[in-house]
Amino acid sequence: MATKSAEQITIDLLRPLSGISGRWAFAVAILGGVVVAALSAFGYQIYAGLGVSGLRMPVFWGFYITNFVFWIGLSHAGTLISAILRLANATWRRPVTRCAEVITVFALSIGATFPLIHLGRPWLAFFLFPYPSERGIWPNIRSPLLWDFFAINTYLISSVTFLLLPMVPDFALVRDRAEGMKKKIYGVLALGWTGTPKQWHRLETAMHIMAIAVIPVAVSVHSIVSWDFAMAPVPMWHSTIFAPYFVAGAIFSGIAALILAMALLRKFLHLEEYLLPIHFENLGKLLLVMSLLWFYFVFAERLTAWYGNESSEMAVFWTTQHGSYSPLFWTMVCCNFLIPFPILAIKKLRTITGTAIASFTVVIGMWLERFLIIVPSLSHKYLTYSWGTYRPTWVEITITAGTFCAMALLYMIFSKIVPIISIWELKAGQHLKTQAVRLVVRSSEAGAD
Amino acid sequence: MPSPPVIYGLFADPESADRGMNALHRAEISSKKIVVMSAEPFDDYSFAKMDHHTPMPWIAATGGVVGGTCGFLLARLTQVAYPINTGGMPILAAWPTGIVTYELTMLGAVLTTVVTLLITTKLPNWKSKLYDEEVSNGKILIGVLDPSDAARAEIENRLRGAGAVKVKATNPHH
Amino acid sequence: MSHQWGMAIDLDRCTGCEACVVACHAENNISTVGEEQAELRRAKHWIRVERYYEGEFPDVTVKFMPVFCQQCDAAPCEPVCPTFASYHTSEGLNGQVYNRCIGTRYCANACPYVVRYFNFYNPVWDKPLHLQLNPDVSVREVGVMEKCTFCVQRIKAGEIQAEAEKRELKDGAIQPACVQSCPTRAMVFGDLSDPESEVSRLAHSGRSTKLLGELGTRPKVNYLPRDSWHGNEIS
Amino acid sequence: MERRDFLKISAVAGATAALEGCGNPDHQLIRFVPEEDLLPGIATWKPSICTLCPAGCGLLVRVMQGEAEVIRNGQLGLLKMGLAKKLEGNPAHPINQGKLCPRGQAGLQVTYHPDRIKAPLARNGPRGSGQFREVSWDDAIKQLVSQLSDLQTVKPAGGLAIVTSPLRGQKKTIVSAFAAAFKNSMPMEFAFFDDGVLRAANGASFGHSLPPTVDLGQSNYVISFGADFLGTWNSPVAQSLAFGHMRKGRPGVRGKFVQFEPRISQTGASADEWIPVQPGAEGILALGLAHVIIAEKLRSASAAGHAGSLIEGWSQGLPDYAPEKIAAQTGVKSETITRIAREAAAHDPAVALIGDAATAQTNGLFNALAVNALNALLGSVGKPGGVTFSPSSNLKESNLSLQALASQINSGAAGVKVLLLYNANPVFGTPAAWGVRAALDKIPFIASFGSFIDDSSALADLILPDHSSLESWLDDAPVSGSAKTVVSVAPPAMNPLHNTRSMPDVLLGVAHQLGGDLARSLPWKTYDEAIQASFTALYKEKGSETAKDADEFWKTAQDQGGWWSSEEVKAVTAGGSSAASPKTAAPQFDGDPSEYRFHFLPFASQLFYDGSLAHLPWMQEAPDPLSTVMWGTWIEINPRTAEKLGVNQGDLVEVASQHGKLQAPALIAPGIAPDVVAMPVGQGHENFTRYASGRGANPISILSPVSVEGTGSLAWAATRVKLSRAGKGKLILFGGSLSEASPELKHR
Amino acid sequence: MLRSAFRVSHYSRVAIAIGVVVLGLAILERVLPAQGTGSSPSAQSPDVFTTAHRTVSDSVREFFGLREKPVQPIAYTHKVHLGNGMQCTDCHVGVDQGPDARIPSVNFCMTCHQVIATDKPEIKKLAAYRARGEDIPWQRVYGFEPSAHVKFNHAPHIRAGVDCSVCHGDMRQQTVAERKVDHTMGFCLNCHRQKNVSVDCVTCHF
Repeated sequence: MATKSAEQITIDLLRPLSGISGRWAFAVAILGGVVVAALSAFGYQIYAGLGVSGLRMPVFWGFYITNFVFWIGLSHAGTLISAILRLANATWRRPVTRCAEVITVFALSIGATFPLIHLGRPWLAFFLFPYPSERGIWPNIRSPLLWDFFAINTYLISSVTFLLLPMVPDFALVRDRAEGMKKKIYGVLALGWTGTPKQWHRLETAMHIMAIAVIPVAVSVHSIVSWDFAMAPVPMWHSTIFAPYFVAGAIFSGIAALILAMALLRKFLHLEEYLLPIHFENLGKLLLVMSLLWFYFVFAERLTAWYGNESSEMAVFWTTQHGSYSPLFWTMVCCNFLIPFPILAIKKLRTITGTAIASFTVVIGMWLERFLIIVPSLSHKYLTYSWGTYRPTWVEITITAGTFCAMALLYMIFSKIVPIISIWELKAGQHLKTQAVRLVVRSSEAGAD
Repeated sequence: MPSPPVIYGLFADPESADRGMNALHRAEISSKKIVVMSAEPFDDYSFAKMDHHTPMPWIAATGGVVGGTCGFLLARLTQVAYPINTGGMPILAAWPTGIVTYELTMLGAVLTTVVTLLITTKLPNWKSKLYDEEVSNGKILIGVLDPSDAARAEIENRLRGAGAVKVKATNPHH
Repeated sequence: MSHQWGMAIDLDRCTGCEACVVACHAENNISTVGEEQAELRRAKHWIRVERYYEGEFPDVTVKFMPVFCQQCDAAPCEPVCPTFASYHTSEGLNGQVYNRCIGTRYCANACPYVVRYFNFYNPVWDKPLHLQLNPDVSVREVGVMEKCTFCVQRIKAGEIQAEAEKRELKDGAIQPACVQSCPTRAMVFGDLSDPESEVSRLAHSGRSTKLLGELGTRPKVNYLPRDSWHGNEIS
Repeated sequence: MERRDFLKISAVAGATAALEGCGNPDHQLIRFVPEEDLLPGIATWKPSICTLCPAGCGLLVRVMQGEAEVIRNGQLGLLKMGLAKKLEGNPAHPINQGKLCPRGQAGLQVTYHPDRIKAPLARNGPRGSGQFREVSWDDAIKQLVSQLSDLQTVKPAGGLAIVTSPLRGQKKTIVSAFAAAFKNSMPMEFAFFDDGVLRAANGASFGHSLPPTVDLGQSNYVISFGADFLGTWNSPVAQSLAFGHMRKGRPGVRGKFVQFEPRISQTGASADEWIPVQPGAEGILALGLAHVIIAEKLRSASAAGHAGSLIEGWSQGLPDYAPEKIAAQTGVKSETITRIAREAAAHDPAVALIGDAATAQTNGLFNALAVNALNALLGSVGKPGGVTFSPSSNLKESNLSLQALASQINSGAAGVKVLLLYNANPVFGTPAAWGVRAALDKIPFIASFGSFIDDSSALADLILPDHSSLESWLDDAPVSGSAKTVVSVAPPAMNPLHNTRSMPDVLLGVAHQLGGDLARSLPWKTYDEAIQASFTALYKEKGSETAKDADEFWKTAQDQGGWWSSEEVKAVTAGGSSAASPKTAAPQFDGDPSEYRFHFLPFASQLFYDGSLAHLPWMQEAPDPLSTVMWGTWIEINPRTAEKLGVNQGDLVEVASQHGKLQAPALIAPGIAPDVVAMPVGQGHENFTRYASGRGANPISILSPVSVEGTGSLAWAATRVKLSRAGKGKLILFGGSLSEASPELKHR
Repeated sequence: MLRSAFRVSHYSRVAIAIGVVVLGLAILERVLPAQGTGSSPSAQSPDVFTTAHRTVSDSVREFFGLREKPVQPIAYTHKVHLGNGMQCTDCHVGVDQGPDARIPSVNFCMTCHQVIATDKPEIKKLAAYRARGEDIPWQRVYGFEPSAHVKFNHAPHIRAGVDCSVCHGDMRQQTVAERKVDHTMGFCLNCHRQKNVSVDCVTCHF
């Protein structure tokens, strides 16, 4: 990438923070509207009862849990990837990490609300928290839902700090360049960062430690989410493959979301000089690998089920294969493999647009995958007399749409408040480069003598 | 508390900053009194090679152990506090206890890391007057904390000589 | 040794008459949900008579099988409940503590028998139908999971009565509503920990099988399958 | 339904029952002083009688204190009173021995039904407009009395008609005596599923005009010709108990049960062998079995005695009924017939039953006589494990059929000035072709004792709401289900909830106001006096080893729910009337087979019986045992037929007979013959409370007005229909799939 | 420009949020219909019984355990009656036989107060009820919220010799009955643990 002066970088990357375009305001208004609609739908559900959803016997989990798994999965974009890249010290990571970590934080907080939304009595959700009460009753840690509670909170807290720490120097930067009200706010956020060698060094050490800590957490989170299903004796759920299957799927959808987000940022925040084809190229390769891995997992899961030929599992198998759920199933296969694979495999197509398209289909496909894991199994349990079906209602659909809009909304607002690319890291990268050049020059001179 | 009087020079690039640093060293000014500030980390320059030693990893590890212990105790004690049987299983569930312990271990490690960072770097510290916004424009600040009045002039010269773009002195009576 | 309540159902007697179903509604304050909700498959029948056709006309046979909470010893519904709303009582029942239930519906997913029913709305009785409500059974509200309790209120009443009269509970003294109503005496309820009890006798007769026993849930309901006719020799 | 929907949407959870009594008394209803002295939370058990079907099971009612909103002298208030909470079978009662069927269980909801008539109503506006106004009992009775006194004084240009459900005990005595006092009065008992044919046949064959009591428990081989004896026929609970005993009650012995019927009924579902038979061919089949038994000398033809002699060709060994001759006609393979005959003969005691559709064909009487003869041949009459007849008084047959009355009224041949309706819903329960509805419109004054506005009482001028069975005195003398003589009695289990009066009390009251012979023929002030009188008589007749005098006898009877003989009567007095048996063995069907290609088979719904229980939410929401249908009705069609017609599960199908058509969703099930379509009786009320009104269709309405040869009963299984798809329908099933190893489900 | 823009968007969002919340609450409180309230006898009682609260505020109140203080129609004084040597079970019959204790009806009171203290104003009230053929609308003092799903049974506790005052306070000191003891689950559990009786959930909740 063309080495830019530190000043240029600063100016370019702070530009998005200044001013609000009409287009931006309009988008915010639209998205905000949908979010408000979703909130009121949830309010209505609390008031009327869960009956306003399409859930019914025997499908007691539907859209809400689908969204839960989907968003938690999506959250594996950021922290995990950026952590890996940090440890691998991949220099091309520098412009990518922050927008990745942001996805994590928002997707995670959105995903974490769904267990509450889907409760029959959300106002009693506090029963899930281990707090001392005169009842003397504590939550049942045997329940995978409790594991979720601990895992997700850990992951959320670490992700938030992981995102915030490197933001402090940039806050300092904004502080120094703003005045009045804004200066005050960012001054507070900057915690009085001055940039002494000690601060720089401690910060980097901290980031290193957290990068190490956060990877196993991320893995544990989605394994545990998978166990929500695998721990129950339900046909096609009760499977050993689920944990890795879910983690792979999570990273898969995560990368896709990241690419999508980057493509949009690049377009709308004019970051063409910073988010370069190489980034998409590299992430595209990653996505390709995950796509193959995902396909392998689906294949393995289906094959064993089919070969095992256990009647209750076969019922679920066939309903997805060529039964009432097959349209969704084959759409999923297309979205997750048949479409992205060629796009990502062929170098010519692995362009920014290409990867963006592939990512888009993957995001859709992965949502369908979550749905197809949950609903067909529940609707075809052991006793055929109890078989049933499921149709979502407008309430569920609104809330689902609302969460997607919420994601976009948060992202837009965030990118208005914080430099979406870590300025100081980018600069550091820059000067390392110039440094390297200079060393080369020096050595050649030495040779001349 | 009022920040100590200080003399500092602003350097345009790391090389000159390095020279300034050496100059101060030659003036036998103890590195304790020297303060450096920059808008980005310069790990491979001598002037940034200050106090690089930190037990942070160890502290984090200890934090992890503490967190894990809390998790383990939480899981254990809550199970026996009101022994409720589920699925005809033993009251104490080993595997879930493991999960809770594991998660809280990680949480402990992360939180202690953050806390250690804040403490060791004396953040947050909104008071500090010793700062120059030029730093965030890429200038590198090298200064000396409350120098003896005798040394003032010399320090100024040395900084200038080293190629400081600007040399400032904060008034001790401010 | 505390009681271990269990049931035996002789499918050779069961005629699928649904008396148990209505008796259960009457005893346990189960609300009717009305046509629209029934169409959404939200009708609550703690006990249901499953019917399975076999064969093509004219060689058709029909199987009836009353299915309700099997009160498993290794119940999948229990460990998954985050709030202990679903737990294992000292007498081996799968307890359902309504006030602890926050409606995750995880238990209903875990249950292989699909015998847990959810209150999607607050139940409604057109007055004065509510005068029939049994004061010994709590009336569940919206967002709460419910299921067959083996008529725990009758069990408790029986135990308290026996204790008051300082006597042992005798076999058959306690009968859940379904058992009491069953016109063919196909259902037998009793204490499995007492080898002398009728239910133990049937449970240990060669005919006894468990529904989905292969899942290892160790249900406490024993099904004695439909027999076939062998003339007058011992069957 | 909107209101109910709305109320289902209900604010954040938590019951408010406890908020009762919270806060300030001024905001609350007044409370009346309790009339009875009950301990809160403690249940008492009171005997009662189930009045929902002719079986007459004994009940125990669980009564606990509760708080009811009642109206006392015009004011709404709260009253602490004993409320029935649960119905159980009465363990001491010989008929049901502590057991109860689903309908009996649901009887509770009759008492608490929200649409019960709460006070006397007088018509307000045109007939059938359903507009009524509340009137006081005095006014109501005055109105009835004036109408009736006209009948007594005015030279009879018209008479009094009383249409009731089949009655027994003192209720019958009172009604008959009441009717008898009027010059041309026509008391008649009406029920859609009446047992007239069986009574006639049993009278002819055995001299007992009664439904049989079948000792299934002791039987080793049971052959049922279409009788749904485990569901709705005769005395289902007693028969179910016996059935259980037959199957697993006798160590080492398990009887076999064979069911012949064109559509697998709930009873057929429990059979060891279910054999489809052509509708109406049951009698022929029975004689086929008899033929084999006689031909193979397993029994001698003479063993059948009088019952046999009624069948022509019996003494010659029924040459026309050789299995291979009748195989085609009956649709049963000849080897099957032979095998069943041999098995039956080899497993003594063997017994045969016939009922429901088999006796509702044009040749129903023949079928019944044939089965009687078969029973006699098998030697099962009056023997353990066979057929007996409860030694209770033969009941007077109603002298006129409703069909005849209707046609006479419509033709103006008979003038009816006043019609009293009790427990009968003739508008719903008779084929439209009978013209009952039109006849009712011609009657100047109709008074109904119904508790609900149904299709008939909607036409009434005056409604005198009866107590629910739990609120009133009851007596009954069941005619089947036990070999013991049973006379049940029950005092009210709880105080009346509304401003209602028991029908016999009203009649007695009216009688005394009218005075004259009527008053003399009804010496009792109240119904319970009448019952007591009958028990005093019973004591004189039978005596008692426990009770020392009539009063104690009466007391104990009330405590245990009735009186029953200690000894079981098995012997059946031989002989019987030599009524010539009908010649025609083959059934006639209404409708040209080329156009009306399907037999139309209505059947008694396990949950609604004849439709009189369709207003109970529990019955509506309980899934039908076989179809699992809730809140609706259906047409049962064989899969192959459905395929031919291009009908899918749940499609709306139009069923047309020569006398009308109806639409209902299709239920495709394997247990029915391809040329038969079946439909449950019970739904399709125009007018029957919020739960049943306008729900589904009524198969009775399209039936042909043909009657069983040799009796007045309706041959309700003799109609032919044509089918056509009429669009998408709504079928609410509780069961997800038909069979265990089901292919992938076709969702809705 | 930037600053103003920032401010505008920031504050407007906050304002909107607050507005929505306030409006929502107002609607919930006002517009939402009274739900069926079962046997809760209000002058025009609805035609259905449901477990729902009548209003959202009712449910909120119950959620936070705020219960109205009962107002008794007659200032009945336990102190005096017990002082005159009466026993609890004289009026609260059935407490040792079944789940509930009877609250005496007006007739029961009048058996004594035909003659005793007939001149006292409160007793006049009592007589007036009797004259009107009305029972006294005593207000519940104790008792669990139905949403607690507690099926408490007095008899076993009486048999176990638990004194009435343990759960109801010393009525000898009370005039008009008040809720002296807070019947929380902790309260029940303590006693059950001390006497080591079952603390199994279904002992009380079913």
